[in-house]
Amino acid sequence: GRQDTAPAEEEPFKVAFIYVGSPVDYGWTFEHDMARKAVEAEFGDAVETAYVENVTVGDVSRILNQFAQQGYQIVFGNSFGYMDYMAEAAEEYPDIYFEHCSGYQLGPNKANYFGRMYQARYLSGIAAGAMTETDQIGYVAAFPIPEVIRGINAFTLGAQKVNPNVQVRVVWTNTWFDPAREREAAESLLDAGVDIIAQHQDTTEPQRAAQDRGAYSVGYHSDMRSFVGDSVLSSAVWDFSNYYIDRVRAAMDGTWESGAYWGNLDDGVVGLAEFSPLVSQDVRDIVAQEKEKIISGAWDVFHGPVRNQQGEVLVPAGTAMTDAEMLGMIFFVEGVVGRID
Amino acid sequence: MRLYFEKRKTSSKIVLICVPIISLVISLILTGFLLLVFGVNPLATFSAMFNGAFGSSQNFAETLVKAVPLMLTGLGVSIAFRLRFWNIGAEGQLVLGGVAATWVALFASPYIPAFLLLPSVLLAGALAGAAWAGVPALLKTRLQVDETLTTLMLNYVAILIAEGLFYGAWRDPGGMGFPGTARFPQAAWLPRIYGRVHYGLVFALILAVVLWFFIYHTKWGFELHMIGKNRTAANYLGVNIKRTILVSILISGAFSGLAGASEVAGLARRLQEGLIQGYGYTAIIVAWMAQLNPFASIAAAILMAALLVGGDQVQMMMRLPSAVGLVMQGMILFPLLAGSLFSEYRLRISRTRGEETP
Amino acid sequence: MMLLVQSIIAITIRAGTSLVYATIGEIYTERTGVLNLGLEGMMLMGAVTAFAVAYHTGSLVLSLLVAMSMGLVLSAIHAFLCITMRANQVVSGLSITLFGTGMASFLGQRLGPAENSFYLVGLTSVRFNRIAVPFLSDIPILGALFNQDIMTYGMYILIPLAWFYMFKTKHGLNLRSVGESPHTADAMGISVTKTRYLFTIVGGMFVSLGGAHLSLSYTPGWTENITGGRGWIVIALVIFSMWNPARAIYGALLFGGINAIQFRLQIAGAAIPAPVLNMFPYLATIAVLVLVTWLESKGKKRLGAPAALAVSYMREDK
Amino acid sequence: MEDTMALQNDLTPVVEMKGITKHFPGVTANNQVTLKLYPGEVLALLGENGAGKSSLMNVLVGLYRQDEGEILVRGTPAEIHSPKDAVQLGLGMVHQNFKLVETMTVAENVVLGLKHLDFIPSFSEICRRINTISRQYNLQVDPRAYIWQLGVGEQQRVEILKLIYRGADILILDEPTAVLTPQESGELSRIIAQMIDEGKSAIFITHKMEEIKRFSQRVQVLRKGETAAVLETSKTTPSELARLMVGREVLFRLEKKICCPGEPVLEVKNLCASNEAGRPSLQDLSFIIRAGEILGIAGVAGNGQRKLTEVITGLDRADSGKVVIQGKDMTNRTPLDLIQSGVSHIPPDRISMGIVGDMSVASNLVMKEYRSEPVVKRGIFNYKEVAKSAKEKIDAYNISTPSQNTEAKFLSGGNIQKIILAREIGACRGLLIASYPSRGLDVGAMEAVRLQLIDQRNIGNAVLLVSEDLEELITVADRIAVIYEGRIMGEVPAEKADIKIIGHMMAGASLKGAAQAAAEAELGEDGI
Ligand SMILES: Nc1ncnc2c1ncn2[C@@H]1O[C@H](COP(=O)(O)OP(=O)(O)OP(=O)(O)O)[C@@H](O)[C@H]1O
Ligand SMILES: Nc1ncnc2c1ncn2[C@@H]1O[C@H](COP(=O)(O)OP(=O)(O)OP(=O)(O)O)[C@@H](O)[C@H]1O
Ligand SMILES: [Mg+2]
Ligand SMILES: [Mg+2]
Repeated sequence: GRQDTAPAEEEPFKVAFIYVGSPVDYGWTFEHDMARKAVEAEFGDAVETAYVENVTVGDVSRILNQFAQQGYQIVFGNSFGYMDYMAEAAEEYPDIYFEHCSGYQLGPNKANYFGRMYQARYLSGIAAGAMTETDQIGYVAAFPIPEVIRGINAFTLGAQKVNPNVQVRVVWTNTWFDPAREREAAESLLDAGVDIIAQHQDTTEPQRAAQDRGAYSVGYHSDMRSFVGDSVLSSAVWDFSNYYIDRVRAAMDGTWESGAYWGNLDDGVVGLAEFSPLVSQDVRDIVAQEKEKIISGAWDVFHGPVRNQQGEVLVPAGTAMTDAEMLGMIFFVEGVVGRID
Repeated sequence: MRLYFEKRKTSSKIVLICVPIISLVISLILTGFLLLVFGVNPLATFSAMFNGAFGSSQNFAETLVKAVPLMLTGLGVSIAFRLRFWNIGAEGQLVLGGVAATWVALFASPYIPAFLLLPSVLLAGALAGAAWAGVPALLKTRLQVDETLTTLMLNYVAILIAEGLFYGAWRDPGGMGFPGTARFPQAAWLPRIYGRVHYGLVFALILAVVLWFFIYHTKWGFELHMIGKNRTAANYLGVNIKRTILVSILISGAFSGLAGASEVAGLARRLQEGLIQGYGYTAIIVAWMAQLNPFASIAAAILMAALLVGGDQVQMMMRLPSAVGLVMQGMILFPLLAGSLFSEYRLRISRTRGEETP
Repeated sequence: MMLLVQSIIAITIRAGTSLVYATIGEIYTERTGVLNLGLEGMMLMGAVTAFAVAYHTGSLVLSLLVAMSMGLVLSAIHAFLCITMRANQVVSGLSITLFGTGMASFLGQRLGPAENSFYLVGLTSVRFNRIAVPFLSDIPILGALFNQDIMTYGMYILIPLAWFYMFKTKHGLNLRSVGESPHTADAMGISVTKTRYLFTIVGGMFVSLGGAHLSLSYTPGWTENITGGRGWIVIALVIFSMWNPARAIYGALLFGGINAIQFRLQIAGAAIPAPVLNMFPYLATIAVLVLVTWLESKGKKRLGAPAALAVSYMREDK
Repeated sequence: MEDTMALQNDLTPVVEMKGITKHFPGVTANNQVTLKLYPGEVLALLGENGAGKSSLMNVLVGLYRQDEGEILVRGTPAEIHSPKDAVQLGLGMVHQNFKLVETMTVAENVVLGLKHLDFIPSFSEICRRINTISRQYNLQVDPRAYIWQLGVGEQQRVEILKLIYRGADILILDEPTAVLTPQESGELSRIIAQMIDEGKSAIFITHKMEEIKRFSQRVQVLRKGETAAVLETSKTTPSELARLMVGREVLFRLEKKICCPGEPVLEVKNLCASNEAGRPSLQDLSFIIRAGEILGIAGVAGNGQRKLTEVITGLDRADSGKVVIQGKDMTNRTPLDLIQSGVSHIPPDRISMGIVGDMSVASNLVMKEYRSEPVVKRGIFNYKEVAKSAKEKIDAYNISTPSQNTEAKFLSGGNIQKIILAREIGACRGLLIASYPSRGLDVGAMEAVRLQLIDQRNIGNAVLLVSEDLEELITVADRIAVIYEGRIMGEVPAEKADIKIIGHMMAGASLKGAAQAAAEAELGEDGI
């Protein structure tokens, strides 16, 4: 348990992170670690942070226990699989705050948070749709789960916004992290005639493969343009800094409250990285316009009409998908070429 | 003067105990130097490690949790290795055991009375592990197909099957589409003894005793020795080699399958990513450290688990990347490997003829 | 269609290059009777150091040399443990893999430039680029073989050379005898220890070269686990090639090619679920091995496994 | 003991080993052994199993390092650290257990490790040279054949070819005749004589008295690792040598009761079988053995003996024909079925088949009994019974071992053979098959083995004795059948057997033809 008696000025507030990947993956965990660093920068000596990387679900309980024993006061976990274990720990350690990314379970001292990445995906799709010359865009995707599918659909809708003929071709790699396979998948798509590569993976390899072949790409997770080059038109990026800083501050102040948080473009949890100079001003304008529309709350990506691959209208015009429907999305919208098995 | 190794005629108990201890000390010294090079305090690191693994009853319980699958797979692998059947497929057998257990727990449960559900779950796991090991065993005994390759390849296939299921067909309908199956019904949970330590530990201990008895006190064990040490002679002496190998490898696979079943039923209570952790490979190290002895396998599994668990503590306390844990595991094994020579040989010093002739 | 075939060939060869280097290295090691399961670790160390050197010096030659020296050091540890200390070769190899994997990942976080907080991840450096051979690369379909990087061209030369050295030269004869019957080799005046050390180390250097090809050409740059388990695949490929360097190419093509094909099948809309397609290379390897074993047993031929593989040798042992 | 030969006193020995001591854990293989080999002579080295003959020679060729003592080659001290050094000094050895790489061809084996071999050896050239040597010395081998395709006799020839090809001029032959037919060992003595004429010298290890006479000028006897005597061959007798070797008088003739055969125990009817390559190795082979008699099978190794015993014991399969044991058809049954029907088998290859070297002596002794009480009760071992049974056998067969728990591989060849004998005879219930049971054994051990076989006959078991040692067949067997290329060439009663006639049958002559040839050869031999 936590030592409530210790004077706050001397004892730093201890913040723990459990990462599913490595902070140097330049993908999902990297973004969380950037946010951790932002917390350190914000509070200086007043906080102390620690993380354990590459944590598989079987080890979560133990690591939570170890953190608890060492007096950590708030724990962030960045994988869906951690949910049950964080919930158990939350009951066992009522004095510690638990923040779980991407789940849905809640408790008095356990909150969850995530981001509406599909909004950023939609915007990045616009850039891709405008830039493709073959009207074929490739999408290297890890596993057919709703989170990935939602991204593909949003991206496709964005591309269609500016280019109604566009097709998005999907290849499943069945791995989150394997540079060579990701490259091979991207190359296969390029051979099939796509001229832009998008992805939902944990490395920058699809982007590099595209660049090697003189094709454009759209990044994900972090601003991949800084690693790969201007062939990356833009990237749909995460930024948890503000959320983490807010939550740590709340925990320190004692104003922390449980809740489910789904950050959006407005909060900056999701966003679009800077454009490559190759992207024309027209495109940037459209993106800006669409971003405004979403931020204003007047419209969101999955507002009707949304058609599936067979052309059936799943979301009639004038209605919107609920959050629950979006979270369970397992169909492709019209314009996606690929299968969900 | 000449230094040379000479084979021991009888094994010395003192040496058997001292060599690993001395090797371990050397390991710690070497690892310490490496840590100094990395710029961290070795003593603090070691104490963090030790504390993480054994520091409290809770920590020790967690070490045991990690050790259980290593015990079971280690025991299983040791059976195969006794026969010089290089089963490096414990990983796949474990994973498939978990898959089968999940199938029973989630999809066959309506047809099974509650009190029989848990036994069925565990049995299904063991059977699936056995079946998965049976394929290479059959290929080996019928067609002489190299088992190293087949067991290794089947690991990948098993993992892909499991992933295909928990990412796809078996995904929890109530799980917002995230990977992983639904939770098992409570009747399929493997009860826990202390903390998260589940009854898999008891199985491992009982099986170690049973296995020890079988290996050293039964006909089957005797034949295992004969086949493992001279196959031609065993054949000539009337041992049914193919059948013994097949049966033994099925049992070997069943141990790993049971490990998988008890992991899903005892810890996660659902099938998800965490089952795939490379236990099958660590099991080989465990079996070797134990010199294929069942009791020593239990101890070796705890030691390896302590290294894994302690490694996380080191990350936390010393702010080192998880890679350092791997490096330390390697560093600890090197001197142990080198030291293994001394249990069979002794270092002798003799004067050569060169010095004797005037 | 022709373009499709050509591109499949191109990517297959490229994907296969690192596998071929490592497979040939391991074949040499195993032919002398030493089993080295440390490939994954050695490939990773080769990949990370090759990239670090390329990044800091811009010299590809130097980076290959450094990568090879990593293979040298790790396989020398393995050789010392297995040959001199007669340790269990399987466990020694696993330890090398643990150590090498950890060390590579650690170095990847320490060898980078200060601007990138000493990380190597996310950087780009000089790399092997594809060089089209004039005329040859214009041949339809087979032209794909002649638009590759230097290491791949090196592979074309390496395969016949490695085969020739092993089966046609006196050193090849001697090294094979060491793996088949160390007692005989020793009695015939061949130093078992020296031969095993030499080819364990040389083999290790080739394995690391395979790793270097990943970070300098195939997936240029450093990412943790860049090998994605290729070290283990190589173990399988060695068996698959029946310890014959000339056959190393088949396994490499199978593994390199099947991914290329399965992704294209997905794109073409094949009605096979992706996980099943992904299992294909593994199942195909088993199937081919079963077939080859069966054929060889029909033909009463001896299989290629060195008789003394993973058995340590001591002269005065009975 | 030193310098028994005044004649050679002024000559420098080509090899001089001084005060060689070699310890192994638990045994001293050689203790202060001195040995001199003079140019142009053949020195026979004689001694019981485990006397330290092979160890001494292994020290000489650099395979073992002596703990004490020095070696001079051609008068200069030689540092022989490895076989390589030995090869350079012109030392060449044919080892007791052949040093051949099975998966390589004869030619490859012959040039293996040669220092002056071309970087890219031309095997057509090498084969030509091998063929030349083959003709010169009358050593027939196909240089392109793989070793695994060859019989033991042929492998022996390859070993000798190796020595000649590599130009060794100090030859060490460790029991080279153990696997040869009388004709072949005659050939060998001719080859050795030819090489000695060319100025080479040789050390020849054997257990056979008559070979010592035939091959050597001097003989050195080792006993328990020490030199018992160095004698001139012409001035000694077999019985003196035997006494020196064993330390007591030895019987050479075996007392044998008259044979009174009973019911047929083993009936082999029209047996056919083929080898790995599909060629016939047993052709329409038939014979009967009755209770209380010993049938000897004579023949050159590689003529189907191994196949025959393996088919009978279930280790191999027959293509057609029948094996009937005690009235029951046991064709192509499993080894276990045959064990259970009372068949015991002393295999030809004691180390790789007869024992499990890594298990204890006691375990090896009960490997036939562990399926039944009292050693095993309801599948569970009774270690007390194991120890008891083992102790009985160790005592009964006089097996010399440090303890029951010593791993069997540490015992000498003779004692390993005794373990097998003890186990197999203990389990014998009707038929005992013995393949080369005394091969490579010293006189004492050999006698013990033969007596045991006769004993089995006397108590009413049928014995099938496969041997190349005609002396043994004649003294032990009741009837002798000769096998050639998988066929029985003829059968003679032992008491009427003539070594020369059998020798010719072993080379493929029919009974009649052999008798003729033997008569002619008699004339020819007188001429030498
Ligand atoms: N089940 C058994 N029944 C009878 N004898 C046995 C049995 N198991 C082992 N032995 C014998 O007892 C001796 C000691 O057994 P032990 O298993 O310790 O030998 P070991 O060589 O150390 O075997 P391992 O290394 O495989 O454990 C061995 O030589 C063996 O022959
Ligand atoms: N490599 C070895 N390790 C342990 N002991 C050995 C070794 N070689 C020989 N010995 C032992 O040394 C002694 C002498 O053995 P050696 O082989 O020299 O006898 P030998 O006279 O050649 O007998 P044989 O006629 O059976 O061949 C034996 O007790 C044997 O067990
Ligand atoms: Mg032991
Ligand atoms: Mg000998």
